[in-house]
Amino acid sequence: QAKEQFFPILSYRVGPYGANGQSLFGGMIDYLQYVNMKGGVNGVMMTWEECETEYNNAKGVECYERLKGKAGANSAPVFPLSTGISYALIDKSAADKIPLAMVGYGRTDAVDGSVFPFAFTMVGTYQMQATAIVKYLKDQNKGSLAGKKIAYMYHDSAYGKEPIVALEAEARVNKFELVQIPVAHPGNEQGAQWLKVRQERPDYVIFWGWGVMNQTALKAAQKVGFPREKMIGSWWAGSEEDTVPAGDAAKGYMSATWNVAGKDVPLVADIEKVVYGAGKGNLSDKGKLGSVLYNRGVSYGILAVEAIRKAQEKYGKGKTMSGEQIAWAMENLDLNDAKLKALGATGLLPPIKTSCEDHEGSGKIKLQQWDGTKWVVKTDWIDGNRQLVHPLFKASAAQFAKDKGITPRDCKKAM
Amino acid sequence: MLYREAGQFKASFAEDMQIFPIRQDRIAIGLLLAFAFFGVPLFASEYWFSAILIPFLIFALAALGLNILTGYCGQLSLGTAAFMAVGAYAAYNFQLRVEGIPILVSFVLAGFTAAAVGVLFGLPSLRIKGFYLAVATLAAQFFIVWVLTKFPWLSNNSSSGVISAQKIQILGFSFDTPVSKYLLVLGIVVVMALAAKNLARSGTGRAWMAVRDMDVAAQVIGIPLMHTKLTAFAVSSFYCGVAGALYAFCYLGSVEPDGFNLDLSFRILFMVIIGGVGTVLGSFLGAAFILLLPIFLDNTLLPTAHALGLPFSNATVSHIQFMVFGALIMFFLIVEPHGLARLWQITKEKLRLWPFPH
Amino acid sequence: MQFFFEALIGGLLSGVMYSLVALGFVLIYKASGVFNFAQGAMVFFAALTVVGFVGKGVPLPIAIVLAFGAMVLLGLATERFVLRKLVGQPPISLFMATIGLTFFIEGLAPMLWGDAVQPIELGIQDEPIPWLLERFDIVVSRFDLVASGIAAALVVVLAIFFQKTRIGRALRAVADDHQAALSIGIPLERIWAIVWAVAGFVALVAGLLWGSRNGVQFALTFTALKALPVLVLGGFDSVAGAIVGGLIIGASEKLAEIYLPPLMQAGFGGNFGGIEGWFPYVLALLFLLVRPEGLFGERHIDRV
Amino acid sequence: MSNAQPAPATERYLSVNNIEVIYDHVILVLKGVSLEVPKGRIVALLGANGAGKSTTLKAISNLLGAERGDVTKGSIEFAGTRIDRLTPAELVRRGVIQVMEGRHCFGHLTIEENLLTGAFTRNGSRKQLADKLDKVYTYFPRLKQRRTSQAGYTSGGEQQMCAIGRALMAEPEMILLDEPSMGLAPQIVEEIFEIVRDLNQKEGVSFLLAEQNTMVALRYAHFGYILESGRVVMEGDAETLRNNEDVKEFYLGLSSTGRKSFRDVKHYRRRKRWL
Amino acid sequence: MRLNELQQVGDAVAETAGRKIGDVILSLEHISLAFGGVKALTDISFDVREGEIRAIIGPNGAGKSSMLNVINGVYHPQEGRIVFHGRERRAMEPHKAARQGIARTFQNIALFKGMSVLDNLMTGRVTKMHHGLFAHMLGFGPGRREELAHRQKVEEVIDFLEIQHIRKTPVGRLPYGLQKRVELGRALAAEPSLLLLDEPMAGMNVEEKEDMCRFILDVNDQMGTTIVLIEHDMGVVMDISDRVVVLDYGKKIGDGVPAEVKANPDVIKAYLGAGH
Ligand SMILES: Nc1ncnc2c1ncn2[C@@H]1O[C@H](COP(=O)(O)OP(=O)(O)OP(=O)(O)O)[C@@H](O)[C@H]1O
Ligand SMILES: Nc1ncnc2c1ncn2[C@@H]1O[C@H](COP(=O)(O)OP(=O)(O)OP(=O)(O)O)[C@@H](O)[C@H]1O
Ligand SMILES: [Mg+2]
Ligand SMILES: [Mg+2]
Repeated sequence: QAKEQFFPILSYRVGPYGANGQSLFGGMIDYLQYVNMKGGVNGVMMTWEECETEYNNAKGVECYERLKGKAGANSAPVFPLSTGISYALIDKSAADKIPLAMVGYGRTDAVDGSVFPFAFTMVGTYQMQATAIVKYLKDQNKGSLAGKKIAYMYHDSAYGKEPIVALEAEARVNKFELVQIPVAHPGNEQGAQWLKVRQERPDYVIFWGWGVMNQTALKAAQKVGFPREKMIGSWWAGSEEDTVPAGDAAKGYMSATWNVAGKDVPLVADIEKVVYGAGKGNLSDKGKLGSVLYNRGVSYGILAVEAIRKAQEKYGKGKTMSGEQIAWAMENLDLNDAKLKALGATGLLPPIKTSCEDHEGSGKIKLQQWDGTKWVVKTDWIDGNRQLVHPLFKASAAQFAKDKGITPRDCKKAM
Repeated sequence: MLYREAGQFKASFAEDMQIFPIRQDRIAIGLLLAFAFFGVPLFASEYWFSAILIPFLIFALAALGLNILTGYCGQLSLGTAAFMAVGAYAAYNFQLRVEGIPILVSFVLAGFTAAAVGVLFGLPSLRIKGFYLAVATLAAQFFIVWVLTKFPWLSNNSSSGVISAQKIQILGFSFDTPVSKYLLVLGIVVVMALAAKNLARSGTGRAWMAVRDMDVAAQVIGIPLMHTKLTAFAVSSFYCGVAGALYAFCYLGSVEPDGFNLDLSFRILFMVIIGGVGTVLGSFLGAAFILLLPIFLDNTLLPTAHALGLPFSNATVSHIQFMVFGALIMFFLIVEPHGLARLWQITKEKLRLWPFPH
Repeated sequence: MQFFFEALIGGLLSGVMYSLVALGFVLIYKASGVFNFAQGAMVFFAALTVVGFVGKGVPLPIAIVLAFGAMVLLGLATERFVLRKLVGQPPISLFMATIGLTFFIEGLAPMLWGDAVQPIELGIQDEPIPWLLERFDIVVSRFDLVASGIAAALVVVLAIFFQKTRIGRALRAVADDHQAALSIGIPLERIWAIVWAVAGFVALVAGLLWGSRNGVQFALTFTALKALPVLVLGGFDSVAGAIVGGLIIGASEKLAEIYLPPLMQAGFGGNFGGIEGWFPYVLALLFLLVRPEGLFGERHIDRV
Repeated sequence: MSNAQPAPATERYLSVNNIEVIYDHVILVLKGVSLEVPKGRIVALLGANGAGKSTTLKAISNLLGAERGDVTKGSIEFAGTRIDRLTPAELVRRGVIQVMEGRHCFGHLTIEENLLTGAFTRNGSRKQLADKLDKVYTYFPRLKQRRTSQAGYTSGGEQQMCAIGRALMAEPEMILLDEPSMGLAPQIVEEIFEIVRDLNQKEGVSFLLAEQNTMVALRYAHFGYILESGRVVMEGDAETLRNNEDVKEFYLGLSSTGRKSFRDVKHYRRRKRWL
Repeated sequence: MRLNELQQVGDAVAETAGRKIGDVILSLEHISLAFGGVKALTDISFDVREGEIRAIIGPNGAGKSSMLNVINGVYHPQEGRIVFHGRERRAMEPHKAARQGIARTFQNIALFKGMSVLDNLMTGRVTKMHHGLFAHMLGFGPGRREELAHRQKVEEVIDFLEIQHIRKTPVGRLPYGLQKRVELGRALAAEPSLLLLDEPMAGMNVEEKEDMCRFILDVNDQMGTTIVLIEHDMGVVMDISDRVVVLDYGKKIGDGVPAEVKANPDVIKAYLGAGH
């Protein structure tokens, strides 16, 4: 009987974000399959089960509870891929001692591991991303944004509102004017917002959209003649799913990303060869291989599998790890360049080193541009403004601890 | 054979007007309650509590609320989720801002807050009817959710608008396990369901139904339309508000305004329609059906597909689920437009006549 | 001031896009008294079918014809398996059935054609008309103009159809009383099949235009939400209402989104944008308080 | 009194054979009803409230579906073919039309539009349509006055005329008339029955009419059936029925001494002999 | 007209004289009502005395139902005034009219279809019930006791109308005639002082009409309820009413005791037809 590590996968493949889900979860599952085909993690095989959440909080909770039952104590990290669901699961996962991996989304103050031992806002938070984008713009403008006007157009939900604090702080520091333009869910009509852009005539639009809001924005920008080169999207507004439907209107559009698109990453090429070669691929539309979201899914897989590997190093190779053990590993992950290279993932995602104080572990982004057919990476890794952002997390986490009556761990002892 | 009322004579009107006039029904309900309170905690798993039983009860309560408005009073509403949101946020704020307030009091106040908002949005019903009103209630749906996102004070200035429900403590006992939460919710729901049943068979309920069936005639026989409709809005929203508070405190633990979206409103409306418009029982049957059906499909479709060797991807299975769900709703409406409760009633009638067909 | 006009024009034009979807609702409502919630899903289905065929290498015009065929089939099936069995049921049952239908279509469409978000290229550029931009600094999109033209044409044709033709009259009769319509020999089945086919056609047009605007994808179903306030404001059963309602909603919504939040900000502080979600509904509600059957809707007859 | 000709022996025209109707799967309403309408005849279907008259008519015209009713037994034939599975529209095309109890006009359509929809199954020329409309208007001048009013706002009697007129527009051969006199002023009742007779004699239209106003019905009908609790309890030609003691007492309100005053109605009831 | 019929009419009138008919309780003065262009009522005046049975007759569309609607406030006349129990007003509000003791039945039955017969009758007592929401919620206590007390009253009505067997049946399932009776019951349950009946006997056979007449007469006799009645069956009108108003095209063309009205040439021309 081979040892197994069970992944509860809360996926969404139907509904408004179904198209995004196809790529994301396709990538993640393909990677798990790939690991298995390469012999697993020290012989431990990855197994998984999907549960459709439809991006709906209540269904997400139901899925979690159901799959949790199947996982028992030995659950691989859960990726609740929706800010709403991740919020709903924070308490539960802590109680169940199941690591909650919110990679590039979710409750941002969970960066503070002393209050959130089982929640991991890994790789990057929206705030770090926003400040990194500001930094990029600053570089574009010879180091100063003074007197510039930047519009922040966002999905009017938790997702879009998180970065506002950081952007407002940046605006004060860098003396640019910040114009906030919220877009009501789902954002399939943005006439007014772009008229507002016409009225304000900002130098840049930082764009925090999701789903249909993205293509609509690109089309609307074209309609009012706003240059797409001056529009910089978040990493959830920078995938093929967003640009392709906008057609020509997307050309020149920039976006942030923490993972790189394309099949030229050796790992992705290898997955195509190994997994799809054996006919075991998860994607029904192979064209999505190497897309931004697919590669993001692969990155999720890497993070999870590497955490398991790390846990095994400490708690016993070739064994099934418990949720708690994996949580420890996720808190002590060190994916440096060498490791990434060994995985064939150089350049796919930034190096990551997490700790109890810092579940984020990176906070770096690249900027990419849509050339009409594909995303082209434009920059090297750009760091967010940690000094500005991380204290915000600390304060917010402290507040949470107070509300919930949690006594924060002492991170010094957490090792 | 067992289900007969023959031989049960009613000697007084009081007996005839009992909440469950047939003895077998009374026994069945008693057993059911006993089972729910004492039996279920013995062998249900945590999954059952957190993912099925608790949401079932909460949704049933919300459906009951909507049923009061739509089923009994005939005012179609698509804004249920928003009233739940009001309840959730109100309960949170009462807990947050009033020192030492007992949680149950918070729930009741949350209900009242929702009722007040409900009355406000019920005012147009005095002039607007039918689908026009339904669309008008969408105004409530969108507006309330917007207000909750836009006034940070309501979510204690959380940058995201998300609130995390406080701990539940009653008389020093804290309800933090799924079982205890289940019992709390069950208790509240049972009390409120009984109250609803009482209301429905009282003068208030009759006034509602009269307005539903024919408002001009109702007015002519002396039922004041305004008062009647507004009480329906108030009571309905009260129920939804409490359901919303329970949703936040006993089910999800943390909620965001967007969670109370139109989809949720529709789900609850489904429960009412599929369960049976204008019946208390229907709210429960409907909630069970709408909640369990997708879970059931989830658990059966994929294994079935695999067992049959069909090359279905997960996505396809999800799509089929959508289709089956939609088809079943249509199917039920066709088979019995009056919902599961009516099916149940017909079954009972047949049972009573059994073995004769008519 | 110039900006105000730009906003106004933009609003009016996008309002026409709402009308287009609302029109589908009106058709079915007028013809059967059914509030067809599935209209949004039909828009999605139609557009997806077009893109699906295009993706299989079928030229666009043929794909459109094929998609129309598919819509007719869908209409026939709906009539055959759902509506026919619900004759004489209260409107709310029929309404719920169409919600069921919505789910069904939302599952069926991507199952047939995949979930990928795809563009439709109709060959009409959605860019500012240059000379307007240069001369007056006003942005008016050519695409919007074309869309309005199409919508206007549809409205005229449908209005004539309903008021002047035998079938149109029969349709209105059916909406009033199913059973009586049956009793005088109006074949409900056929009538409904026709209406659903026409509604399918309207959905197809709406799907093409909206799809080429925002890409063809699941979110097209949300267009229904934009159409509802238009519908109540204009009156459920008025073709003209759909267009006037669309114009009013479109224009006021844009203007409100631009001019209201600053006012609210001044009043309460904070950031109050994003009112588009509710504003049309509240506006429609206010209108209804004055005219409970919408601007052009037929008065509800209740006599004793 | 009756100036109807004696019925010649005609072929079987409309015949209902032993039908049973159940509503809502449980409520058995017709318990085996058989009746016949020979061609060119007026047949009255009499009976107390709830006897099942309307149900019988709806079973014939196949309108039960909309009320969740079902014909579970028996057969219905018209002009030699079974019609129990035909759609109402097909029946109308074949000439069988029902005027429903309770008027059922299309409230939002004008009176004239109501009438025009009646001609839906007959695609004649514009001229023919106008002629038919004229004919109906000569039968019901009141309708002509109200032709542009929405039917929902006309009085009960006007709606009744509208409903009958609407059926006439379909050029039927066989009309199932359900309570045509209900709510009509006495003068109009006479008028309507005169119209019925006219249509019958001049155009050979057959009628099956369910009527409470037995007095009038038996004056115009050739033949009658009496329905009680879903069963035919008595049948015979109009003359016979009119002279039956029970019919006299219960349906015509005549006692042995002639018509009794409604003021003097006794507080007891005699059992009907046929029960 | 047959001789013995005339005889009976005469008897009825004579009998009327012996009954206790009191003062005018309702008087309508110069009422005019129009809907857009349609004049439903033009300058109509008449009165109703306490304890009498007052019939309104007239051809279809004459404005009879509209008249009732004016009396209990469903329609508000453009001109004229209404004096009820000495209080003068321009128009009534329906639910206030109900509280002042006006109850009615409708031409097209307006029962609450989704409710049982019993519940329909109970709604008739709404104006007499005082407990509110919270008392009702409990299911015991004063709300319940009130409910029981009223149930008692309603059962009396049920017994009176002989509809015990259908007490729990949803009214939608009842045949037409019984629905009419239930509707009468709902009006009676309110113990009105003025009862408006809009064609209570339409669609009934003679036997049922006889029953209905008996109920109406009993209500009138035993409870002293004043009744305003619209009816097309001349036999009924002539037999049971004390005075008759005749409307035609919204105008009053006759008013008086039945025999008088019946002989009025205008009435014969407009309404009765030559056959009578
Ligand atoms: N839709 C229905 N559902 C249930 N029962 C019904 C329905 N329609 C009629 N019934 C029942 O069927 C029986 C016969 O009704 P039907 O309408 O045929 O009587 P009728 O002879 O026409 O009476 P009336 O003279 O009052 O019109 C009645 O007892 C009635 O309650
Ligand atoms: N709400 C309304 N809107 C428009 N017209 C109306 C309305 N109510 C009644 N009318 C019109 O007023 C006139 C009188 O109607 P009413 O119903 O009072 O007649 P009626 O005497 O009761 O006739 P019937 O004996 O046929 O019932 C009719 O011509 C009718 O069309
Ligand atoms: Mg009948
Ligand atoms: Mg009338």
